[in-house]
Amino acid sequence: MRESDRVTTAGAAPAAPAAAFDAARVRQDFPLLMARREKPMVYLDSAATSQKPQAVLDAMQRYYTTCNANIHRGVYGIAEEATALYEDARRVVARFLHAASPREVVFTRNSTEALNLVAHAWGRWALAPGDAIVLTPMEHHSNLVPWQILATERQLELRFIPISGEGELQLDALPALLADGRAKLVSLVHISNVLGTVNDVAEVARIAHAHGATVCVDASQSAAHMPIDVQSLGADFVACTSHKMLGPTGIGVLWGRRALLEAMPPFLGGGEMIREVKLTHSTWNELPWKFEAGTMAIAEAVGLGAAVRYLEALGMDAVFAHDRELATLTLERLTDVPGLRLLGPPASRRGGVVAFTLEGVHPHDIATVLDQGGVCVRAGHHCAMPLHEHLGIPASTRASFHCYSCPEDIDALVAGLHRARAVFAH
Amino acid sequence: MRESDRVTTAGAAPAAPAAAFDAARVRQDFPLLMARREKPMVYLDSAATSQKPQAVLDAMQRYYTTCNANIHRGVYGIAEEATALYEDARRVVARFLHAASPREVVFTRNSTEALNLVAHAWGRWALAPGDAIVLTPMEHHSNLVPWQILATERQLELRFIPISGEGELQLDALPALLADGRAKLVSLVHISNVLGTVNDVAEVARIAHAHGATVCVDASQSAAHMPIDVQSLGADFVACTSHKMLGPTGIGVLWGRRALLEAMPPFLGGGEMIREVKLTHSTWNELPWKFEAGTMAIAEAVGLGAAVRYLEALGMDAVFAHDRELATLTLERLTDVPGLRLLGPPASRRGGVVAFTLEGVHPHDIATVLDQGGVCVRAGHHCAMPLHEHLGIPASTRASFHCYSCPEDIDALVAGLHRARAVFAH
Amino acid sequence: MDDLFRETILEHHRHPRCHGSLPSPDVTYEDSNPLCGDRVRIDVNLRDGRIAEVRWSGHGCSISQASASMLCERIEGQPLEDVKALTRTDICDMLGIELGPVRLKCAMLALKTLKAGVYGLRMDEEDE
Amino acid sequence: MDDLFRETILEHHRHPRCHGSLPSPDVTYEDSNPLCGDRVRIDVNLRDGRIAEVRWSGHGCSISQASASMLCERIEGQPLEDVKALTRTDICDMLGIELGPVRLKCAMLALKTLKAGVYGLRMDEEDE
Ligand SMILES: Cc1ncc(COP(=O)(O)O)c(C=O)c1O
Ligand SMILES: Cc1ncc(COP(=O)(O)O)c(C=O)c1O
Repeated sequence: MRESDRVTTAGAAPAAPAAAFDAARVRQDFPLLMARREKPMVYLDSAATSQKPQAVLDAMQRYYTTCNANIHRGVYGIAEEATALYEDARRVVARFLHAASPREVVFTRNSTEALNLVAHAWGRWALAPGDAIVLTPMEHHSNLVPWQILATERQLELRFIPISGEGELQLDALPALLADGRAKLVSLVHISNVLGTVNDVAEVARIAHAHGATVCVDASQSAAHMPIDVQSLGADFVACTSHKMLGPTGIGVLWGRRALLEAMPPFLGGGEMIREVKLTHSTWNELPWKFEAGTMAIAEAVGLGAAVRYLEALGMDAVFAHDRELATLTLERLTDVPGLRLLGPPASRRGGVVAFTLEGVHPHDIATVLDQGGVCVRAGHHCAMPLHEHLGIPASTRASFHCYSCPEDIDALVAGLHRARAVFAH
Repeated sequence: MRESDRVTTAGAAPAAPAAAFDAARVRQDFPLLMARREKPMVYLDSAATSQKPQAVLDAMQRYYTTCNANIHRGVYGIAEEATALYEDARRVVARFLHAASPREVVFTRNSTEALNLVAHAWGRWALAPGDAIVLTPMEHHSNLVPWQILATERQLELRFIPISGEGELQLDALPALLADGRAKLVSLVHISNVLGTVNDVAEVARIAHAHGATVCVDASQSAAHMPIDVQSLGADFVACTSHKMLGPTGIGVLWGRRALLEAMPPFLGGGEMIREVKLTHSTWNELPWKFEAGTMAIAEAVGLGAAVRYLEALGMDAVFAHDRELATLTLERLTDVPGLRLLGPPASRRGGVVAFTLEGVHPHDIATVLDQGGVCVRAGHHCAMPLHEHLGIPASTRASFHCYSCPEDIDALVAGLHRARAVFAH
Repeated sequence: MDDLFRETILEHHRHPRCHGSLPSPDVTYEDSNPLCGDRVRIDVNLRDGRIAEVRWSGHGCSISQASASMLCERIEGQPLEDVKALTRTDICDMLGIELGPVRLKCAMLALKTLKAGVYGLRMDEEDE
Repeated sequence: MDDLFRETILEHHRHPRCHGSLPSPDVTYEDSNPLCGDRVRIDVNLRDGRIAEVRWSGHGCSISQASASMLCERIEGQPLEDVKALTRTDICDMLGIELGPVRLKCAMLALKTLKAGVYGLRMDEEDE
């Protein structure tokens, strides 16, 4: 930092570093949020998908209008440009996740496909009947169903780390789950998309590795909202998904340790992932292309690269601090709403996700009343049915934030909840 | 057609109905082709990926700036809009392929994933050790490698329909390949991406079905260039890919017969594809969602829908006639180039793909010389190594067309080939 | 509020008709909406080609529950062929509201359950 | 034409140096570029920590073949540690042209094959 910068910054925000993050200004980069509408748009569903800054839309538009071409095999100008852009996006993502090398970054369709890739390619290769997989009851279906399918096919046992009433992992129970040496994998969510709980993945990885188990992390929520360092997390696989990271739909990321990715067989077969194809057998390409079959989501990779650059410019520490500030405010304000039950831990241990139930009003009805006031929240099981069963509720309502969310959004939420109670008062 | 229209049309193009197709005008819809450049852009690589009309880019931009939201579970306004747009795209694709119902249309990442889906979900369910799969030597790796992987895993035999010197299937040999009743699947390409051959899929399906075999068609090239009627093709599965159909990257389509799709187990596990999830087991959603795991390529589906509408407006008969006209012209013009060997059948039996070799000049070098004149062609094995081995060549150069290709593009190609000969003359 | 929460929907939601179960029903069928977890079970007794008695139970949003209540109230005593002919349009008319594709699934859950139970019928996409 | 087809590349392409094979080489290694099928085999005899003899064969575009020819001509007789130190930059300097990511793989095939054969070295992405 140059001296003059330091002076200016210090002068502008002497006591409150978080004030440097100006969500109202950030918001202006998001055309959907700024569009004129009959009623204002209060978007509180960023955990489902984030909105996209203009820079991301521009990057994709530029790709399509200047150098759209199939990659890796074209020797003409725009094909070289497209290849360079695609591989540059991989390098940007590698830097963002602190991967040891871009070769550890595999593009997939979304987190779900990334986790399925691990289950298919690593799981079918590394696990034998009688082995066990350790999960948690707060997993999104995407980190549950692939393991269930694999468990049925391969006669594996599924074990679950217990969670507390507040929805936090009880890690004292983990060593016992690993003690018999049959558990070869621990796969868990980093930030719960319902409870907002930030799991201590590094501690889980330490315990798991001490027992010889591999560690897979569903970072769908966390990579979009906080700094991720795959090295210090200590994980072996990390999955994340562009559309929650201010990027386009249609692309996700699997990071894996190079040695593991190299040892594993491929997942999908087709163009690009091969070295040499004969009529009846083939050999595989190098990393990461061994896992990228067919024409990949090229424009989407370019868009994801732009999204990651945008997030880096905001600063992931600042994004997370902003999320947590809004979560704190929301938890405070929601205690005023009669009959409201908050799910999950205190704000100091969660990300920008707040789910709750309201006595006598079904979550769908809450969401519908809120929608009538322009407030977008999610209602349902949020792809976490077992967690809801554990909590003893069929569904919940969830408000979630990103860098463009403002305190005014929470005012609108609270007003809407009072309205919902009034409509459904018996 | 109204009387006045008929008169006008008849007056304008009395003897040559194909003249109604004005590629120079179509071209104006494609911003990449119209962009001002130092040297003009002659894009002859549409078999690798097509360019995109403004209407497709606009549809995606509109999605992102007005109603971007996660689908199927959001009850608020923009989530309902996004869901409606996504499912509308499915209906448009179903109409385009003449599917019996939109429920038969599954969105995938690309053709490759669609074919892998069949190999994983249908193949692992329907095939037992000792069964056989019938393919052709002209398959793209994407319709070869998934079956090789499955064959190794399940001890299946791969059989190949022989091809003639001109690169056409010798269908008289097919009954013998099916005679022992062990062949449970015939999977073949509709239009070869190297030879341009249009295979008689309906006849293959007739023979295969008579022997009780299921039929899978790789329509990656054909769906983008000719009318496809899955009913009259008689296939059981059909795969195609958006980025060759004037649509975005990141999305493809698997069409399957409803009864088959219903009987098959799912492929990827995760959100969306489930009905009910318990900790250790789950039940599956209805078609087509059973096969769509995680957040799908929503914006890309919207873009594909717009691309299909654009193609429908051009008329697929007209697009195919235009392709074939250019192929005819190219074959004629290329006979003037000394040392040039054409691959594949006569124009009357092919689509808009022309591949060749030029004595003494490696295809990569041809493509590089052509690129210096602004002409984009593909050089290499075009993801069809076994076909090239069969033809006794390591690689070839390929020119391929779409609705925006013009005779002037072929002039530039021919001029470039003469230049390549001059540069590499010994 | 006016649109989705018409007084009649709220009324059925508060005071559901035909709610409960039948002791030994001729037909019983349960279904759920995989996307939101709404759930409806319908018990039916048939007599002389008519729906003699019908009771429903379940949980979910006001739309899914009011729709079950209105549907059951309407069909009790009706000839089977009339019930078989009910479509999406009838349900929307009954509720008196316009629904997007997501909420429509809530609205249609009861009819879908009824038809699957009574006729083993799968509704095709036009009806959903 | 000037850029990619410099006269020296065409010259090596037409009259490749060190082309062929060695009767019983100390090291022989073959690799291909999966994306385009270019293929190079390199035979090496080592003596006193030097590349005593080197011969190459293969097929592919002028860039991959000229690069093999230039590389072999340059390294014959050189100490192993100098060869080990060769990088992407050296290859580009040798060819005297700027390459995009796709053609770069053609250019690097010979060095990649050589290093894998002689040292069992995998090149990391910085060198490719
Ligand atoms: C005949 C054929 N099959 C399959 C594919 C694979 O398509 P995609 O890469 O979009 O999966 C292609 C195109 O690359 C093709 O031409
Ligand atoms: C915790 C968690 N895991 C996995 C997913 C699945 O992500 P995607 O649908 O993009 O595959 C999500 C989001 O839906 C999530 O919140």
